[in-house]
Amino acid sequence: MQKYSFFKLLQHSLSHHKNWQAAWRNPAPAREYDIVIVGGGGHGLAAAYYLAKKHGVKRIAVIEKGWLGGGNTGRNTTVIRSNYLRDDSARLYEHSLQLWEGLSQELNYNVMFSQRGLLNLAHSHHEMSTLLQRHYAMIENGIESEILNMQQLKKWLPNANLTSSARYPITGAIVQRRGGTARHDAVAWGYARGADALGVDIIQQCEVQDLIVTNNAIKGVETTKGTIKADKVLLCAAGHSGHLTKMAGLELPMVSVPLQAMVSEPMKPCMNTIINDSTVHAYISQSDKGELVIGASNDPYLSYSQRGSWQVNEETLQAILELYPVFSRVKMMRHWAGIVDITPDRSPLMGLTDVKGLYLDGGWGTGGFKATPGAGDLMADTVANDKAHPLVKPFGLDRFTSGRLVDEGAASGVH
Amino acid sequence: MSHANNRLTQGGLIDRQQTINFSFNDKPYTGVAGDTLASALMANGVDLIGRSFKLHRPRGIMSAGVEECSAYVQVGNGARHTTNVSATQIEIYEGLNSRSIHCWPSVEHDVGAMVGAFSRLLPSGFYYKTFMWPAKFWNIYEHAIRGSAGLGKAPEVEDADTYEYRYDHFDLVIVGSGPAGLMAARQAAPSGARILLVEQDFKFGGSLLADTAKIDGQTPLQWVEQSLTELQQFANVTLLPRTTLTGYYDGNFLTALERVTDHLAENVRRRGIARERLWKIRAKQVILATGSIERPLVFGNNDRPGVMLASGARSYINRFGVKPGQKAVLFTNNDTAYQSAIELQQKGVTVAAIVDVRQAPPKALRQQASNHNIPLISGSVVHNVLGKKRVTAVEVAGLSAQNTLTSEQQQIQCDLVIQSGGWTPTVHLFSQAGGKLLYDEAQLCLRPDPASIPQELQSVGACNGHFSLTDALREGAEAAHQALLEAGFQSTQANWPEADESSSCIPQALWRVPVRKQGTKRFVDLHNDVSSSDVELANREGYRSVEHLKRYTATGMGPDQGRTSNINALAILAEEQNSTIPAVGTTRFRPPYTPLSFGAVAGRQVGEFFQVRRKTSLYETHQQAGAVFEPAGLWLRPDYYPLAGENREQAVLRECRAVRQGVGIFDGSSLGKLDIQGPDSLKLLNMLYANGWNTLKPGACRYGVMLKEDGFIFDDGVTACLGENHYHMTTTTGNAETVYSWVEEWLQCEWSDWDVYVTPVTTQWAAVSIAGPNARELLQQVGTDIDLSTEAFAHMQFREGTVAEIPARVFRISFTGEHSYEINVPSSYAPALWNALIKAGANLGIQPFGLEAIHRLRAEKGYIAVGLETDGTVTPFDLGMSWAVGKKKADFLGKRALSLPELTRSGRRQLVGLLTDEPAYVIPEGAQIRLESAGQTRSQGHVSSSYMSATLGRSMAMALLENGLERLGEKVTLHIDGKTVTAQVTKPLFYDEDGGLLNA
Amino acid sequence: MLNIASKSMQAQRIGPIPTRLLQQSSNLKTLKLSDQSFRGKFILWGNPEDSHFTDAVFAATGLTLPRQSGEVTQAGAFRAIWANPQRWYLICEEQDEATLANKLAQSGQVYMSVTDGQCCFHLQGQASVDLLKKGCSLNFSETTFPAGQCLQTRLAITKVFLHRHSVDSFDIYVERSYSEYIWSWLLDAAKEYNH
Amino acid sequence: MLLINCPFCGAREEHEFHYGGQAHITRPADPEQVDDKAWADYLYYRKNTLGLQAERWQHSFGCGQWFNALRCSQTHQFKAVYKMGDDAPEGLS
Repeated sequence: MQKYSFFKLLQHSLSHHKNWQAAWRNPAPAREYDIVIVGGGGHGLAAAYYLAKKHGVKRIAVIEKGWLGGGNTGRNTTVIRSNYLRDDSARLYEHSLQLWEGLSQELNYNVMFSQRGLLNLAHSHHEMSTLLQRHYAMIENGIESEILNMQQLKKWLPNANLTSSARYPITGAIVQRRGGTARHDAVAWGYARGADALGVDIIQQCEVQDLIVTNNAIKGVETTKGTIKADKVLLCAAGHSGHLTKMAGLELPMVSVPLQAMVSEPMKPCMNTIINDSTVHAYISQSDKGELVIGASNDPYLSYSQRGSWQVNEETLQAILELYPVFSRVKMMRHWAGIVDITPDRSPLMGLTDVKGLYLDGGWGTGGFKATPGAGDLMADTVANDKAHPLVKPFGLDRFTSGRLVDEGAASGVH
Repeated sequence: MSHANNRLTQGGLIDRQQTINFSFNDKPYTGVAGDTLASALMANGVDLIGRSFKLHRPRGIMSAGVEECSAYVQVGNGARHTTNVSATQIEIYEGLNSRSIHCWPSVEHDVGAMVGAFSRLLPSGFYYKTFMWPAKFWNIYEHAIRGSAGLGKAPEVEDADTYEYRYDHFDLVIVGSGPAGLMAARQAAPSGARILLVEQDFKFGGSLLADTAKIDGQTPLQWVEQSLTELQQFANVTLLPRTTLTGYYDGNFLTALERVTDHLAENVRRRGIARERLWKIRAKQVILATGSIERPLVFGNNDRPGVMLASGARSYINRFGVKPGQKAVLFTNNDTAYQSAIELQQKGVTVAAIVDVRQAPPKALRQQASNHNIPLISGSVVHNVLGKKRVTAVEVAGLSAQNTLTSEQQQIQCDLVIQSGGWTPTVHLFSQAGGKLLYDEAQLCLRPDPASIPQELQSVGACNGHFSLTDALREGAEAAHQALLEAGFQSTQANWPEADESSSCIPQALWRVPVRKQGTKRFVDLHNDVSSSDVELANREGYRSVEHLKRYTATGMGPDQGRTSNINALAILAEEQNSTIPAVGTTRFRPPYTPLSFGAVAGRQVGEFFQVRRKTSLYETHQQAGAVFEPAGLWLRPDYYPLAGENREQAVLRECRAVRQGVGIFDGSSLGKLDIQGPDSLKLLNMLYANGWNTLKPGACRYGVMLKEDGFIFDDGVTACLGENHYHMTTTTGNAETVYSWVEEWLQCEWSDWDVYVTPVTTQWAAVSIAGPNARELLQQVGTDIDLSTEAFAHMQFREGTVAEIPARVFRISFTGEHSYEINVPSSYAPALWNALIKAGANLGIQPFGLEAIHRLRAEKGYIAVGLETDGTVTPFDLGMSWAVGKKKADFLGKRALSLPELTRSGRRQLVGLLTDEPAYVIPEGAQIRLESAGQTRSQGHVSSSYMSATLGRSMAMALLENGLERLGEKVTLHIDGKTVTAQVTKPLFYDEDGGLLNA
Repeated sequence: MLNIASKSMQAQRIGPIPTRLLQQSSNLKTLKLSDQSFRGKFILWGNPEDSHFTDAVFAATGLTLPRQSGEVTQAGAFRAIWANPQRWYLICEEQDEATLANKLAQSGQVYMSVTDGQCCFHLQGQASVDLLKKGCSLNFSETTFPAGQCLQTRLAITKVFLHRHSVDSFDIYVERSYSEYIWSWLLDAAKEYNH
Repeated sequence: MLLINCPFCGAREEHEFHYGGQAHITRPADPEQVDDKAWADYLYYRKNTLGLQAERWQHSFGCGQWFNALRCSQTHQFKAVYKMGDDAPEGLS
C-alpha cells in the first residue's frame, strides 16, 4: 500500500501527482471465498478489514451493487457519539468511539474525525432529569460526560438563542466532549484501501440476486457477476437487509423508511460543536468545509426510494431556527434521503441467524454511521468465531421473543 | 482596477434616466434601473469580484445568469446580511451594499492568495493524505482548515424579515418564460384552465431578452411584450416573476420561491410583507421550459476575470447595454457563439479574433466573420490566458488531429475572452421528478429520455435538447395543447409563429484543451477550484464512479450545483477511462435547484409561532397570581407561585406545607379526559386497563394503569362511572392525545363491531383540585349542594352538583395523599370557580400550588409519575403494583407480554424508596446506584424521583433497584460528581401509610 | 347525565381569547375577524343507517343529518355538520344552547357538549382565501370547495373545521387550547393586507 | 409530500394524515394460546415489502377515520384506498 503523508504529498507534487496508485483494485470476483460480505458501505468494508487484519482470513469478498460507500455511509450527518442510556448500547458505541479515535492512523487515511463535543439540550426540569439519568448512566459505564449550566452554554453556543423568549427556552445541557463528526466518504474509502491492501476483493457494480441455502446452511450468493461460493456470508446492506434475508427465508423485525438530511451553503465557522435536541428535534453541526449539516427525523412510511417528503425539511428547519434564529437568511443548498431500517426498539440487529453461516449486521436505523468501526470489528469477531461477541449478544433477534429489548426510545434522540 | 465607463449610450432593457446608487466593498457606484449587480459593476469597470474557494484565485464575472459560479458576493448588513449570492442574480436597488467574500484584508490584496503558491501541494483530497501525524495535532490542523474553508460570513444578527407559505393548486404550471414557456402559456390561456407561469428573472422573456432573431417579423422583445399583454387579459393565468421553481416532488408537488422584497430599497420594505414566499403547489400538468446553459471550455487559466460565456457577453451587450470588455477573442467549438461575437463587434467591442476548434467552420459563418472583419483562426485553440486580475492576452495554437498543440502559435492581446463549448439543457427539475437522462452524442449533452417521463410533465425547447427558436415555439404550443387535453380541458389546435432562427448546435468535442506547460490550471468547476488534473487524479486513484468523483473532488457540490461543470467533468472522467459518458454514469440532481433560505423553508412557523403554547382557561389567573410556568409537552403549566423574595425551593416548600396543613388549590385542567359511552364501554375499559372494571358502580371512581402490547406501562389515571354505559376517563397530560388516538385505532381497526363512542373532552372541562385537611371545609364554605359527609361521599367517589353555583362534576380523588376533591366545570367557568375558592379559602390558609409541589407530595405517598418511574420498559410488577393487574382477566392489552421470560425473570429493577444517610442531601434525579463486586462495578438501578420533602423535613427519593422489593433496609451507594452518597432502601411510601387521611 | 347547558348560570364566563388579543382584531383594515366561541356546540354520535337514530334526531331537533364530508344541514336555529360517518357536529347560537341541549337529551341519543372545548372564529373579507392559503393546503377553488360546505382540514399546525359561508367568509372551529395560537396566527398573517 | 385520497374526504396532503404501517394485522384471538415467537411475529415482525404494500393511514387532521391503502414502496404511488375491514382489491401491481 502506497503510504500517505505530508512528505509523500510533497514528493508527488514534484511529479504533478501523476504517480499516485489506485486506492483499491477493481478485481473480477473469484468463484469461491471463505467469507462473502454483502454491502460495500462502511460496515461491510470495516468488517472485511478486521477479518483480514485481526483474524487472518485470506479469501474475503465485499460485494457492492453500486459504488462503495454509496449507501447510507455517504448520506448521513456524520455524527459520532457514545452517549447512550442503556448499558448494552453504551458499551457497543463506546467500543466504536474508541476505534474512531485511532482510525486515521490505523488506516493511514485521514477520516477527519473531529471531536468537537456533542451537546444534548434540555428545556425543562423534567428534561434535565432525563438527561442527567443518561449522564450518570454513561459515567457508570466509564464514558465521560459533563453537565453544562447556562453560563457555560453561552461559551459553547455563541450564536444560539439562549434567552427565555424562545418557545422552549434552553435550561441546561450535557456534553460528551469526545463526540464529534468525521468525513463520511473517507471512512468507506479508508477501510476499502486498507482492506484491499490486505487482499480483500472489493467487487463494485455487482448485485446479489439470491442467497444459496442448502439444509439451512448458507453456501454462497448468486450475483449479476455470477455465482460466488462461500460458507459464511455477512449481510451489511442497510436499507436492503429486509429483502436480502427474505432470500434465505428470514423475516426481520424492522421497517425501511426514508431519513432525510440537508446541508447549507458553505460559510465561515459559526458553530464549533454538534447539537442534538430531542425536544425541538434538531440535529446540527458545521462541516470542515463550512456547510451546516442538518439531520431530520425519519419519514414515517415504508419506502425504498431515496426520497422523503418535503414537509420534513420544513419541520427540521423550523426547529433549527428555534435554536438559531440568526440562521434565517442562511441557504439550504441540498437535501436528500437515505433508507434506514428501523427496529421496534431502535437498536440494531446483529449476530447469527437461523441459517448456519449467515450473519446479520443491520437494523441500525439512524445510528449506523457512528458504529462503523465498532460494528465492523465486532461482526468480524462474530463471523470468524461463529459466535456472537459479548457486546453483540444483546442485539440478537432472540430479544424480540424473550422481551429483552434494548429500548433507547427518545432517550438517545432519534438520530 | 479601471474605472472606465463601459455603459453603451443606447440600447438594452435598462432605464438610463433612473440611476441607482449602490456600493461594492465600501466604494460608492451608480447603476441604472434594470441592472443586476453584475451588469452594474461591469458598467463601472469592476473586474475583480471575489476570491476562489480553495486557492484564493482572483475571480470575475463569467456569465449573466443562474449558471454563475464565479462572481459570488454578500449583500446587506446586520439583520439583512445575506451571504453567497451570485452578482448576476441580484437586481440592484437604491442603497444596496455588497462585498466580496472569502478574502482578507481585501479582494485586491488577499493574504489567502498565498495559498496559490502551494497549489501543487493541494490536489483534490490532499487532506485525506496528511494532517495525521502526530495524531493529537489534528485538532490544531483542523482549526486552520475550518478557518480557511467556507465562503461568506454567517449572519450574526436575527433576521429583520419574515417569510410566508402559499399553498395552491393549478391545472397547468409552466416553468420558464422563454420562447417555449411563453408560447405554451399563450396556447393554454384561452382554455380557462388555472395556469401558473413562473420566471426566475425579474423580466419575462428568458433567452429572448438577449436575442436578435425575428419572430413573426417582430423583434423578440416586441413578441415578448405582445405575449405578456395578451396573457394579462386572462384572469385564469398567474404570472410570477422573480420566482424560482426549486423542487419537483412526488405527485407533481412543486416548491417555488418567490423573492418578494429583495429588489426593493430597504426603506420601502413594509412590515408584514414577507421577504420571500414559498409556493407549495399541486399541479395537474407541468411544462418545463427551463432553457439551457452554455458550457465553458477547459483551457489554461480559464478562470481569469475577463473570461466569460459567449451567451453572457451577449446578454450584457444586448440586455444591459454594457461592454464586457474593449477587445475580445471568441473561443468556440460550435456555431452558436459567432452571433455573439458579431453583435459585440457591432456594439463597439473590437473582436480581435474568433478561435474555432473546428478545421472548417460552416461557410456561412466564415463569410459572416469576414463581413464584419473578424479574423477567423480555425482548427486552433486558446490554450492559455495571460493576466492575473484581468485578461491581458491569450495564447493561441493550432490543434492537431490527435488533439495536441501544433507549432503554429500566436499571442493575441485582449481583455475579454468569450467562449462556447456547446449547450447543456437545464434538466435539473426533470431529473428531480425522477426522469432519466440520455446522452446526445451529436449535441454532446444530456437531455430528457422521452421514454422515461416520470410524472405528468413535458420538457420543451432547449431544456429538451432542442435548441433552435423555431423548435422552442413549436414544442411549447404542442405541449400546452397536450397538457390541456390531459387535464380535461378544451384546446384549439396548437399553432405557433415562424422564427427566422433555426441554428443547430453540433459542437466538436474538445473536453480538455492541451497545455504547453505542465501544471497549468484548467478549471472544470470554478466554484470549488476543481481543475482537470483533479479529475484525472481522482480517476487515477480509483475514484472512478461519478459519485466518487463528485465526492472526492467536490465537483458540482458548490452553491451553483455544477451547472457549468457537470458535463465537462463527466466527459474528462470518461476520456480517462477510455469510456463514454453514459458508461461512467450520471448523477441525479438533488433539490433545491437554487439554494433556499432557511427562513423561506420554515415559513411563519418560527418564533412566536414555532409551536402552540397550550394554555388552560386559568392561565391568566395564574399569571396574576405570579406563577412561574414550566413547559410540559405543548402545555405551559404553573411550576410554582413565588411570593416576593422567594426562590423556587422556598416557594415549593411553602406550597407543600400549605397542602399538608391547610388547603391547596391546583389546576389540573390539562389532564387528558375522554368521555366514553355506549353498551360496550365496559368491554373497552377492561381491554385498555390492566385491572378489572366490572364492579365499578355509577358514582364510583377507580385508578388504572394502561400497558402497551409489550407489557410495559404506558399511561395511568382515574376513570369514573358517570352512569350506565357512561364513563369519564382521565389520562396524563402528556399522553392525552396519544391515548385517544390509540383507543380510536383499536376501535376502528380491531374492534369495529363494538358499540362504543369515545369523545375527547380534555379542554371542555377545567379541573380544579383542592387538597388538604381543610378541603372539605373549603368546599362547604364556597357552597355546594353535594352532601360531603364521608358516608355520602367517600374517597374514590364521584358526585354531580353545583359548586359556587356552577354546575360541576366533583371527584373525591387524591394525588397528594390529602383529603382532596377534583372539581370539573366547563372551561369558561374555571376562573369564576377558582376565584370563588380562593376567596372562600382565605381563612383556611388556601394557597395555589404548582407542578413541583404536587410532584413532591405524590412522591411522599409513593404514587408513581408516568415518565419518571416509567420509561417504556417498566411493568406494573416492577412498581409493586400487582394489585393493579387483573390476573383473573381473560385478556387485556399487554397481558400476553407480561409472561415473557424477560418480564418475569428475577433481578429486574423494582421501585423502592431511598433515604440518604445525610438528610439534607437531595440526590440528583437520574443518579445511578453502583454495584461493586469482584473489582467490577456497574449500575444496579437509578433514582427516578428525588426531592427535599417539607413534610419529612429531609430528602427522599424513589428509585428502580435490582430486586429492590427484597432489599428493604439495605444500604446502597451512589457516586455523584465525585461525591459518594449512601442511602437506605425503604418502601416507596413516606407519608400516611394506612391512608387514613384519604378516607377520613 | 349532567346537562350544564340546560342550567341557567350566574357565574361569569371567560372566552378563550384574552381581551388584549381580541382588541387587536380591530386593527385589521380589509379583513374582519371575530370570536364566536360562545356558540353552542355538541357532538352527536350514531349510525346513520339506523332509522331509529335518524328519526329520533329529526323528531327532537328537526335536523336531517348530512351523510357525507363537507355537507351541512340547517333546521331553524340548529345546524348539523358532518364530522365522520358516525359523528356530527351540532351548532347553534349562544341563546339557543339550552334548548338544543334539552332536545338532544329528549332524543335519547349519545351526545356530548363541547361548547367550552371548541372555539369558533368568523373570518371575512376579500383576502380571506389568500390568508388561509398561507397555512391550509385545501383547494379553495369554488368547484372543489363551494360556499355552504364545511371541511375538516389542517390550518397552520392544528385541526380545524372550515365552514365556508361565501366566497370570502368562513367560520373556523378550533380546539380551545389551540385557539389563542390560531387567533394570533390569523392576526399576524393578516398584517400583509393592512396596507 | 404524498397526496393521499381519504375514502371519506377525498385527496388531501400527507401532512393531514397519520401513518399506521402494514395493514391487515389482526390481534390473536386468544393471546394466551400463542407462543412467544408467534406473539413476537404479531407485535414486531413486518413484511417490509419491496413493491406494493397494503398499509393503513388515518386522516387525523380530517375525519379521523382509519383506512387501508395500496402503495408502492419504490415509487410511492397509491394504487388504491379502501375502508377498514374491506379486503385489498385484487389484480393490482
